[in-house]
Amino acid sequence: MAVNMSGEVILAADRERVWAMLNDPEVLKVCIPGCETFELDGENTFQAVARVKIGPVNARFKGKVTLSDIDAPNSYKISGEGEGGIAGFAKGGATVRLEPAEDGGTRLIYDVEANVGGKIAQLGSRLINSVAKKNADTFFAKFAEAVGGGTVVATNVDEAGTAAGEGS
Amino acid sequence: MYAFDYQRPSTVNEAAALLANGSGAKLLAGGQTLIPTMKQRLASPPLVVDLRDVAELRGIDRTNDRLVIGAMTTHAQVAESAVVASTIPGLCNVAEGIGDPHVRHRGTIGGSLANNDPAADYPAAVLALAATIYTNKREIAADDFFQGLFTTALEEDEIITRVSFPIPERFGYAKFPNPASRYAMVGVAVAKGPQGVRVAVTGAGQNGVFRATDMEAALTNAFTPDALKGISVDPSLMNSDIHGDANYRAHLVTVMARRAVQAAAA
Amino acid sequence: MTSTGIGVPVRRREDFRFITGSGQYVDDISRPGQVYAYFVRSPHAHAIIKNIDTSAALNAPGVLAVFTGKDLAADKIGGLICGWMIHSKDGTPMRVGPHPALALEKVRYVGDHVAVVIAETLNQAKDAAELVEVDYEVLPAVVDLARAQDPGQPQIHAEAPNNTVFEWHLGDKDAVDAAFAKAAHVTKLELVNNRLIPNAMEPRAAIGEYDRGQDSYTLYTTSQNPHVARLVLSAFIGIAPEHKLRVIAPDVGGGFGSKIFIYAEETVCVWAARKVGRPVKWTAERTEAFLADAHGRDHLTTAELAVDSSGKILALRVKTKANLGAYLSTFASSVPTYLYAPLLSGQYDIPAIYCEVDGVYTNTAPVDAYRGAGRPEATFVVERLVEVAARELGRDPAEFRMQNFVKSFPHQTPVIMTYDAGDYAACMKKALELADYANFPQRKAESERKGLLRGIGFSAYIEACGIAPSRAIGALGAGVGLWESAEVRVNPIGTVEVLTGSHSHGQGHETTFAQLVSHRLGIPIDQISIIHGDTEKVQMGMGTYGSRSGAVGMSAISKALDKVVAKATKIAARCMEVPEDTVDFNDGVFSARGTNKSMTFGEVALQAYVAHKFDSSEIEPGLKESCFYDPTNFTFPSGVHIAEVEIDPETGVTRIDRWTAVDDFGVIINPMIVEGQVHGGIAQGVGQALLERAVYDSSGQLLTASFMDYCMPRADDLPSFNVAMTNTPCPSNPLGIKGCGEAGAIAAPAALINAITNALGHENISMPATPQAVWRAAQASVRKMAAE
Amino acid sequence: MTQVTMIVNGKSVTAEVEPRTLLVQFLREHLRLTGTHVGCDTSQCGACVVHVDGRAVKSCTTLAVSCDGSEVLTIEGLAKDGQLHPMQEAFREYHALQCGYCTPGMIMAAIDIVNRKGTQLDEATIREELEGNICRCTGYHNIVKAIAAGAAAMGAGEFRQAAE
Repeated sequence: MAVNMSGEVILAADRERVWAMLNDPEVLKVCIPGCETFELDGENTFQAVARVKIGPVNARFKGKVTLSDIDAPNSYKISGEGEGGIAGFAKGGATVRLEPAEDGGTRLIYDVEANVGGKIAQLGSRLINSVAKKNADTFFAKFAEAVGGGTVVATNVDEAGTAAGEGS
Repeated sequence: MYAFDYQRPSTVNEAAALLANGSGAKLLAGGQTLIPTMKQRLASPPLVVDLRDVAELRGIDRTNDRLVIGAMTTHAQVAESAVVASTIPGLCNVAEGIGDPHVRHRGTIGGSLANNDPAADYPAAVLALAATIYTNKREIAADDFFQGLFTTALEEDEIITRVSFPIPERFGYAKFPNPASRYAMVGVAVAKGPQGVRVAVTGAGQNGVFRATDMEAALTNAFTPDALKGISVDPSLMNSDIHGDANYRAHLVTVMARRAVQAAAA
Repeated sequence: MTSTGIGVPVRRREDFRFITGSGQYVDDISRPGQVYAYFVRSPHAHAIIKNIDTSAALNAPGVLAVFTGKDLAADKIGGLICGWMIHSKDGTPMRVGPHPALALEKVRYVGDHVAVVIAETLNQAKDAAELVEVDYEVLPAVVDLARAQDPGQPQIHAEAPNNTVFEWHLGDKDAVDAAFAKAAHVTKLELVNNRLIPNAMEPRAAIGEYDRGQDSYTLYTTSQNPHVARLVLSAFIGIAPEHKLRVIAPDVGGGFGSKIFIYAEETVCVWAARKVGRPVKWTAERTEAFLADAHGRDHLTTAELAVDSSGKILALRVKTKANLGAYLSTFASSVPTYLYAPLLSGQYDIPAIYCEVDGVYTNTAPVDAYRGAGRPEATFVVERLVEVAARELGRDPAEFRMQNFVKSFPHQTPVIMTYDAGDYAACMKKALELADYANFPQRKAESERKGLLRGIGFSAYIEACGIAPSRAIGALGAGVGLWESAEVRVNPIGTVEVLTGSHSHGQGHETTFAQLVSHRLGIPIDQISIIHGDTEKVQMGMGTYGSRSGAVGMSAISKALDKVVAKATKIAARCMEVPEDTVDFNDGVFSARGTNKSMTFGEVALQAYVAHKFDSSEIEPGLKESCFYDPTNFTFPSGVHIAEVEIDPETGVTRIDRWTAVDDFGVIINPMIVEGQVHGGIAQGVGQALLERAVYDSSGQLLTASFMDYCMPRADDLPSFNVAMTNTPCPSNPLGIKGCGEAGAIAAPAALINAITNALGHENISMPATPQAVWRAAQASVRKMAAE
Repeated sequence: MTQVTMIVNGKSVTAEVEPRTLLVQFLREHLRLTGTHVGCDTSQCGACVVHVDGRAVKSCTTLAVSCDGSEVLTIEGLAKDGQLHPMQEAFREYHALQCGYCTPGMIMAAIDIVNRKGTQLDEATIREELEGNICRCTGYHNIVKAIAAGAAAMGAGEFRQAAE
């Protein structure tokens, strides 16, 4: 099931520092909800393991994260795909842009397009938008904390695209 | 299902001991969500701790101005309880609307609250009624207990023992069920009591149960359905899925709130 | 007539075992030494299989084998087939991609079969299935039917460019264009016939077994037509020749079409039984049923109706895209073509009709026949158009229909069918009366006082069932004949066993078929048994679907009974020493006219077997007759359903207040069972109109893969139904029977949507009319009302 | 493996089972009581309904080990001494079943409704109380009538062999 999200965060650090942290596997590991490992695996690629807990559901996703379209310190695209075994899979990407903000801070603007499939889509579609938003909020809250403060300005979930049988 | 070990302790302390040390054990408190999840292999606890024999988790009592319900009390027991009917009759209706008769014979109030499904009925009632959740370690106010989607204040080895409700002047719950699952697509609980007027909404929000403060203010002025005219929740904070989008859910919150007030007045 | 004969609401004989928990469904059967199959399914809608590594799974505890498509191919096991050839407008045959039981190079829908793990226990099979490592290269998926044929879309099968299986048409385009050119009024609608998932309550299941000593196979399977399964598995898939393959369909828990088809799972189980040397059992979990049972409906249609200034319908033009899913299922191609367009004349005298249908591949589960199969889709088109046309013309919808009804029979439509008999106005008048149509305005006003919207809607449907004759359908592309067989075995003491090729999975054949025998032979029903569902007992049969068992299956029994009575009459004459033409047979007694001689049926049966009293060079001993009955025409049940709804505009919730159904099924064997069929059909039609829909997301993930999200009709979604009948006997079969199994599902959706749109005051609503959809539409109505 | 003892249809049974064994698997596979069916994985359809200690539950959502010491009644235990339970009779009399697959769960649920709501049941109550049982064949029309009649027959007392 496709999820599209976009949002903005104002961070209390300058663009260079934010950029550096966006490229730091240790920082990313701390910020990604449920992340257990996040290790450099090659140029701009990482191996990651994350545990996803949604109520009684408890699944472990293993996969690869890649940074691309790198335009330091302005923007990159972070993409990943993970296999959750019986639970299914998740894949997606986010373009992240940094702009200078007032008081020496940085405005982080992101656009996420994610897809989940397998059992979690088949059985949990009612929760997917909410979980995606919660994970995004958690990530940026932690990231803001890591860079020394910040505020989430907006997180918007677009209506998920459904094709066959759609109607309302 | 994956294989697991099974224990059936008879006291809360024994149960807590089994949960300790990050064992990954899961409590079985009716199992109406846990077992289907395990059947799908989406959960694989190494140990299941069945609370059915823990006598201290049972019972429904009225003490002074409070109604106290043991954590392992089933939805059916609440629905049929003369004590509940004579103190917070609307709570019988909440319990009677959960799942279906067979589910109500197994599912429990403690299990429901610990799971905190964003579409479950009890969280709205407990939050609106400003109940207190007692655990083996402490007591937690409803406002502190619910922390978003499937998240609660409970620690890993913490067990809900009972729920204590201040007896309100009025309480009502109105639910718009998802036509397929019969979970709440929108459920609104409205209470007027010692803590003032409180309105709690389940099923609709992106992050689980929440209080509708604008509605509370309006109902504090006048506890009538009409007081809610023109008051709505922000659609951008509502969930959307194939059954209903955020705008529809936001609209239903107002409709169900009006009906909950009506039910409370009845 | 006996108390258990034709027309009596005899209580069902099969019920005892079901109400005591003694039924034997496939999953209730355990074969000695049986092991369990679990299928590894694709989580992707469209992907290349780069590699499958089964080594870890093979080493897991309890695992006997792990098979992939390559193993089937190595054994020369063929793919699954589609048994109806459709030709496109340009004369070319439909373009069909291969359908291996286990995927070879590619997977094409979520749930597609990639590998099978066979282990000692089901849990072990599931554990090991998680260890099968499949390396997929994920491809973009085609999910949106409206755009699937566009240039540049991903190609699902190389054999079918632009994902187009066929571009078929029926009717006279020029005549239709000419009629539209002179029409006084044209009504045009864009219609979605929503995709449904059949969900018989018993999930599909199979046990394959191989007997090394006899070199023969047995397959227990949830089938509506075990002989067709055997034929396909033998002749096309190549499991074993028919005499070495026994197919048993024991008690089957509902089918609704979904158990007609020959699927991957039973194919693999029966094949694997020999490979592993043990019986192999598979039972679908409900989510597997959602993913991999054939779905139903899923049409996008543009339809136009031309009407002259007097209100006479001149012509109908229809353009439909039909989603066939990722592979062609067993009868997929016939459903949106010959089971659809020939029904577009409805109950109306329409001089010209033209219909175009594109059959389209998408990366979704295969789509095939589901209760009604093409006829609900056709009825929805016709009955929505007619209703809306009446409203646009300011005509009463009932009266507009009656003006245009076919009034004389036989009636040749412009789309193949020759309607043989009916009295459509009689049905309509009876329905109007039962529905208390005259007082609808008062009820509407009463609802409005409560702030509720009330609406009433009609559906005057026709269906064609007992699909036939074989020669004619062969000319239309069918790969099989659609006759039915019966064998009547009379035992020496006069009890009777009837072997039928029909299959009962809820229809009550063990009762109704026995009623026919009881009626004809004048013996009590408890002396009759009906045997079906086993290819070793019944020689050949075509099974049960398309409301054919009464009209075709019972006609075969009737013809066989004619032969039994004829022979028994001869024997009775010899025994009583009277001329044959003086012997009458009534109520189970042979009597010689003008004498006091008589013999009971049982006495004659005994004489047939002892063979002492006749010359066996003239009359063979024994009493057993059979018949293969091929009908001479379809039967045309028809009826009028009237739905009345009340809508809460605040929430969009639709409550069905009344449902009136008046159906003409010709001669009725058991009214209780017929009414039950109508009830069930209506419920499924209501499900389609209000509740049910399969939803795939844009990447081809099925979002409605459990009862948590796929909304099945429940008791509190439905009212009690007011069901009545009219009876014009069918002239084309010996019993005068029409079919009744699908009528409700055919009639209901249009009636309900017509009622809802009537309540809302505009036509802009599609199926399912969920509360959200109705609320949105009601908001528009409320605004409009406020403005007026 | 865990030992479990329960009384099923009046007879005491003891078995060693894996904790993950569901009650329905225990009934169907260990005891060969195949009248209780499985129709879904998500606890909606009710084909698996049995009574545990006098209450209807979904045996597909109940662990066998959780029923240790309990009394279980299944469809096979309803008829006594060859005499059908009045609810079974009513289902046959009112043609409340077609394919029969949901029927055992439906009958067990029906008796549970009577146990809770009494023998005089109106249509609205019956429809509401059937929320946890899905039938795909009958459209519920005759099931509703059968339950009303079966309830009344239970009330008439002639066959008042309590379900439990």
